[in-house]
Amino acid sequence: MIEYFANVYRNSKALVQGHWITLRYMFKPAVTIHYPDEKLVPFEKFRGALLFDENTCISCNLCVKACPSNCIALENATNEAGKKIAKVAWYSIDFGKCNFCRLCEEACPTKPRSVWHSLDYEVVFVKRDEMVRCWKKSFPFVGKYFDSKTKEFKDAEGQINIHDVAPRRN
Amino acid sequence: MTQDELFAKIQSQFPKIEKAAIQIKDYLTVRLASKDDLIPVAKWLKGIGFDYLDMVTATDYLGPVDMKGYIRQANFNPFLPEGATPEIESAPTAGFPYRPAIDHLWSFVSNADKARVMVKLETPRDGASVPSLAAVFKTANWQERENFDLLGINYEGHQNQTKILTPDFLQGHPLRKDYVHVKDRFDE
Amino acid sequence: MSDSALAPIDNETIGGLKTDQMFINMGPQHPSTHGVLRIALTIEGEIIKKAIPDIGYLHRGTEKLAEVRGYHHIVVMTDRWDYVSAMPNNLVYCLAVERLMGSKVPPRADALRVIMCELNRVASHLLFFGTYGIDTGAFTPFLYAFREREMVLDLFEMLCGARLTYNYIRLGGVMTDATPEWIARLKEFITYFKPRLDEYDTLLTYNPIFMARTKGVGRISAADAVNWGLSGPNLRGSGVNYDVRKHDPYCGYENYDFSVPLGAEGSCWDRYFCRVSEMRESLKIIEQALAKLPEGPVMATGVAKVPKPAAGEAYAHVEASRGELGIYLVSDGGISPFRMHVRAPSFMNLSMLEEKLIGMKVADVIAVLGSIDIVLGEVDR
Amino acid sequence: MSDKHDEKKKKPEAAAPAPAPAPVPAPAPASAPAPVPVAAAAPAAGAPAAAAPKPAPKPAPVKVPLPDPVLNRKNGRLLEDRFATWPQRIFDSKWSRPGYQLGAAMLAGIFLGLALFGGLIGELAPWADKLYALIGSFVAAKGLPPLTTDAVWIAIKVLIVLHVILLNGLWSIWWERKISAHIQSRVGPTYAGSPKGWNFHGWAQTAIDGIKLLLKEDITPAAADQWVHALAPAIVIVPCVIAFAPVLFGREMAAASLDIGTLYIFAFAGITVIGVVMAGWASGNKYSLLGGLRAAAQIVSYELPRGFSVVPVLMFAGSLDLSVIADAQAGYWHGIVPRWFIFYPVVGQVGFLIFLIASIAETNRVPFDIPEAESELVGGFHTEYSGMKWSIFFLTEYGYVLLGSFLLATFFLGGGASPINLAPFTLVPSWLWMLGKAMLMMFTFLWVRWTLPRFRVDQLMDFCWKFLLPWSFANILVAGLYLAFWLK
Repeated sequence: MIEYFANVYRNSKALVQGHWITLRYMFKPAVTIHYPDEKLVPFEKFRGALLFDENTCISCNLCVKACPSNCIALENATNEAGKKIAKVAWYSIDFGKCNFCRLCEEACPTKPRSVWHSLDYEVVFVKRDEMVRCWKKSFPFVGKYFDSKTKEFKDAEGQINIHDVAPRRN
Repeated sequence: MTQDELFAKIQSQFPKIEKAAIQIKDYLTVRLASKDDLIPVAKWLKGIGFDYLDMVTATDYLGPVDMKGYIRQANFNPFLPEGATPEIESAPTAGFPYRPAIDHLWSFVSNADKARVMVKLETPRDGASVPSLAAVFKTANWQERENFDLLGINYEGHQNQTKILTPDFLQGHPLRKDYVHVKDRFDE
Repeated sequence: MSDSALAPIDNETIGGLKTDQMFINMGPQHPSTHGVLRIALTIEGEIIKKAIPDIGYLHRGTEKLAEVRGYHHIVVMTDRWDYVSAMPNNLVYCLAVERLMGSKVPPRADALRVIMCELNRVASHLLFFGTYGIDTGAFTPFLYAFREREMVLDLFEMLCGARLTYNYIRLGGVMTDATPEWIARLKEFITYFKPRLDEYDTLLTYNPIFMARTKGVGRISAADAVNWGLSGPNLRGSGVNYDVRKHDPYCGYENYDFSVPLGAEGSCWDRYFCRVSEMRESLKIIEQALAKLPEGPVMATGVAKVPKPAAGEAYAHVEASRGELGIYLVSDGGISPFRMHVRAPSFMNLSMLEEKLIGMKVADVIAVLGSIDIVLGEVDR
Repeated sequence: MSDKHDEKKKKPEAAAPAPAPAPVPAPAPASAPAPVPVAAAAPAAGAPAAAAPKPAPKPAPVKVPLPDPVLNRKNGRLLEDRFATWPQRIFDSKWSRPGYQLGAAMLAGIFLGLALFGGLIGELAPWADKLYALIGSFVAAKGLPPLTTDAVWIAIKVLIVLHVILLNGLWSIWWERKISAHIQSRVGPTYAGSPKGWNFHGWAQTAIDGIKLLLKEDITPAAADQWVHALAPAIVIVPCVIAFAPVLFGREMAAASLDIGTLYIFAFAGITVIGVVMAGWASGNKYSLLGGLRAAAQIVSYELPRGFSVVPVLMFAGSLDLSVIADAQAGYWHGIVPRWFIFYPVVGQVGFLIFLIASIAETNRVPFDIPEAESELVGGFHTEYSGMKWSIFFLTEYGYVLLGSFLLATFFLGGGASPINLAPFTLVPSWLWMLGKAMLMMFTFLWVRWTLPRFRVDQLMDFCWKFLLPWSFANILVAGLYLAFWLK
């Protein structure tokens, strides 16, 4: 009998303590942020969407070899005489395959890096074509995508805020 | 218990067992003479404390993996000609003893002795068949099903030898080196 | 999976009353099968008569893919097995390759590996704690656990740039060195987190309803647990003292002073309690590792860009968050492994469901399934 | 943190001259402001690039040529200090947040305003009498039969009660979401409302959700029994509405004052289970079926302790009429402690707790939500319902929460009596006290729901039959002893 009442008391006490914890947290501020209104800036080492700079690229193919999922492709540029030079003619990254692993960035020998992870975590695509981001001479850092219907290079629509955060680059 | 002591102990009971030519690094690896030894060895090992069957697996030694076993999806790339394939290739290495054989591996662990013994057995590749340990160790049940599914090994006496990981319609056993992907309705 | 699960259900007559059995598909789209697990249940009222787990919905053929990837590339793939705690996956693969190549890792990298793996264990067990709360019907612990897990993920992001698929532990060392700021943050987290664990105990662990739901439910005896090849907290919940960190130490675990929490009777609550206690032990290990963090490089010199280990075989295993994670690696001397086999703890842990669920209630299926803490990415690989 | 940006931009400036792998031209799109204008700037970028082979010994690139990040920030505020979101930082400074103080001030304002409003209006019963007399005079003036007065009056009362239930759905779902969010260190709905700053804590969230539910496709599964499936929500909600007839909203404020009010409420509240079982059976889903079966067993079982826990109250009050029960609790012991039934030693508290627990079980809420049990049965009996049919189940659930809250306030918390025997409190009208007590009870419902895990089916039955029922019997016994020796 005593045991029974002791048991009831113990259980009730445990329940009340649990309620006390939840009640206490109710009067503490929230830890969340209002996402579309407030955005967190990732840490400096964050691996966001890849950016590419054709000005510094020396077309050495190291990133292609470093990529585990084969998502990078590039081609050397040629000069007037038709010989290959250390410039890139075109460069493309298939974000549908990208693992965001930073192996390409680590392999890049140029300074500053020619291919690097930005801090953009809002990598959104509205079309399948948009996943293949292409760079050619005079294309911006974010690249363009090739619309397979109209057969032309376009600015990506899905990429909302890639410039919101200044990317790391060294 | 050091590896040598353990090996001496095993050999005193089963003289036909010998050390494997290629030892798994840092662990005692022994090779069975025939597949009939497997169940007695496993039961004896279980009796002396190796009651934890850690792993049941196997390796196909036919040769370098056949690239036709992979679905090689072409990159969509406006710069490239249509249908350019990824560059990954596999190549044989000179001097490695490729052979039409499947090398089975069982790994037994003794918690009390903090010891581990790897038991190997080589069978011919075609119709590879070894006794099932599912009656001795329940953990062998699913692992043997996995090996049946992926490597096409027949485990004699297994109660429920059915596919476990790959879908029912998949033809062949993917981890065999000569596996070639047969197109099914899910391929583009 | 054969269609044996769909075999006709035999009717039973109990006490002259003709009763029907019912076939229920739990999963692959079910709120608490933790991914794409399907359990084909045959029930009678609320009692399970037959349970057949069906896996493979997430099978990506990692072992096959590894046969045409370079050794460096496979680290990226390892992240995708147990995506809740990817650090030990990286570690076990790197240990296996390092053993194959016979290379040594600098001591600072070893210490960092230990810290990261233990942090990841905390994150993984926090996820378990939260989802187990949801499985048993308590929502609030889930949000509390995620609040704390978020901080661990912040720490990961600060050091290696990713929150889930880290690719941090590399062949021959780790990706980046820990900065003093990071270490300060980690200490701040530890001081913050310790009292939270006590709160969890009050909120869920010793909650009478939770204890009634889990204590004595899904009991696994020590002999059965060993026979089924369970590992990790599932095995230790049954009272078997098998922890790879003690059994076969790696990365210098023998230098840290920690205990292995053991359960008493192998019920769901014991498994749960082992995990919650392991978080405390992990914090202890992290504190010790931080206290004697050696100076020096974090990457061994001379790791080839395209490693070609000599022909041979190696096996490495670590105590991952869900149990003993092992890698069996065969090299033929080429640029990619000849064969890679993953001994996935969740796969072994799941295999016991088939027998264990019989005779339980539908609500207990969730309790047992939640308590063995599977990640389908690892089960199916 | 803003200088961190500049620092990052400056880094390449220092690094660039040293390696200089190729004669890098000064990149042109430095002034490109945003992603869209980048395309416009593209031809400009082409010109210097074409001139690249020329030996142009320009100084190294001045700046990493990225568009100004500020331009794209119109979407939101960037939180650059990641550790600002770490809980220990926030917990340290809980009162320093301006929003926090503002929220507390607003809450205090709302309470004070309500109290003032209530004080101005006073009791509602006289107003109702005036309205009745007005209708009567109107009817008499028009020469209509005298029964019309009562008919119109009843229609008005029915409409009021219906709206109480509907508005309660709006209010309590929003409140539950806010309470659960704050318990879980979140904030809950914040946006719904008006875009121009009137979105006070997402006040319009439930209304908008309701519109969404109305517009949703109403799916009847192919395997379902069409008629029963459609009928079930109606059978669930109608008893709930009917049961509200004798509920006391303040002194002498009930839609119908019934002598058997208590019995009437329990009787009609019990009918809902038929609808739940119908929903479970007719959905053609095995999970629904299990949920329906569990609901039947559970609700029928918990009727008993719920009924028996009120018996001491009925014994003390000597009536089943809710107004009589409420009036029996008027007055104060020694002028301080209110004579509410909850303050009767032991009997009151035990009865209160049993009634609270049984009420939670009757409403299928955690920890007794096994008929829904979303982690086991997906959605239980309402798995296959969508749109408005689904929301009717929830309307009913919250209706019963409100019913339980008002019953708790009436039976145990003294109805409309003030808890403190002092001037400003006793002046507050009874309907406001009633509402306050009911809301407190409703908060308890929500608080319990967001703290506890769920029972298992057999444990739930054990708890009912082996724990609550014996205790409620013992409670009746002790109440009888009180009546015999103390409250003669």
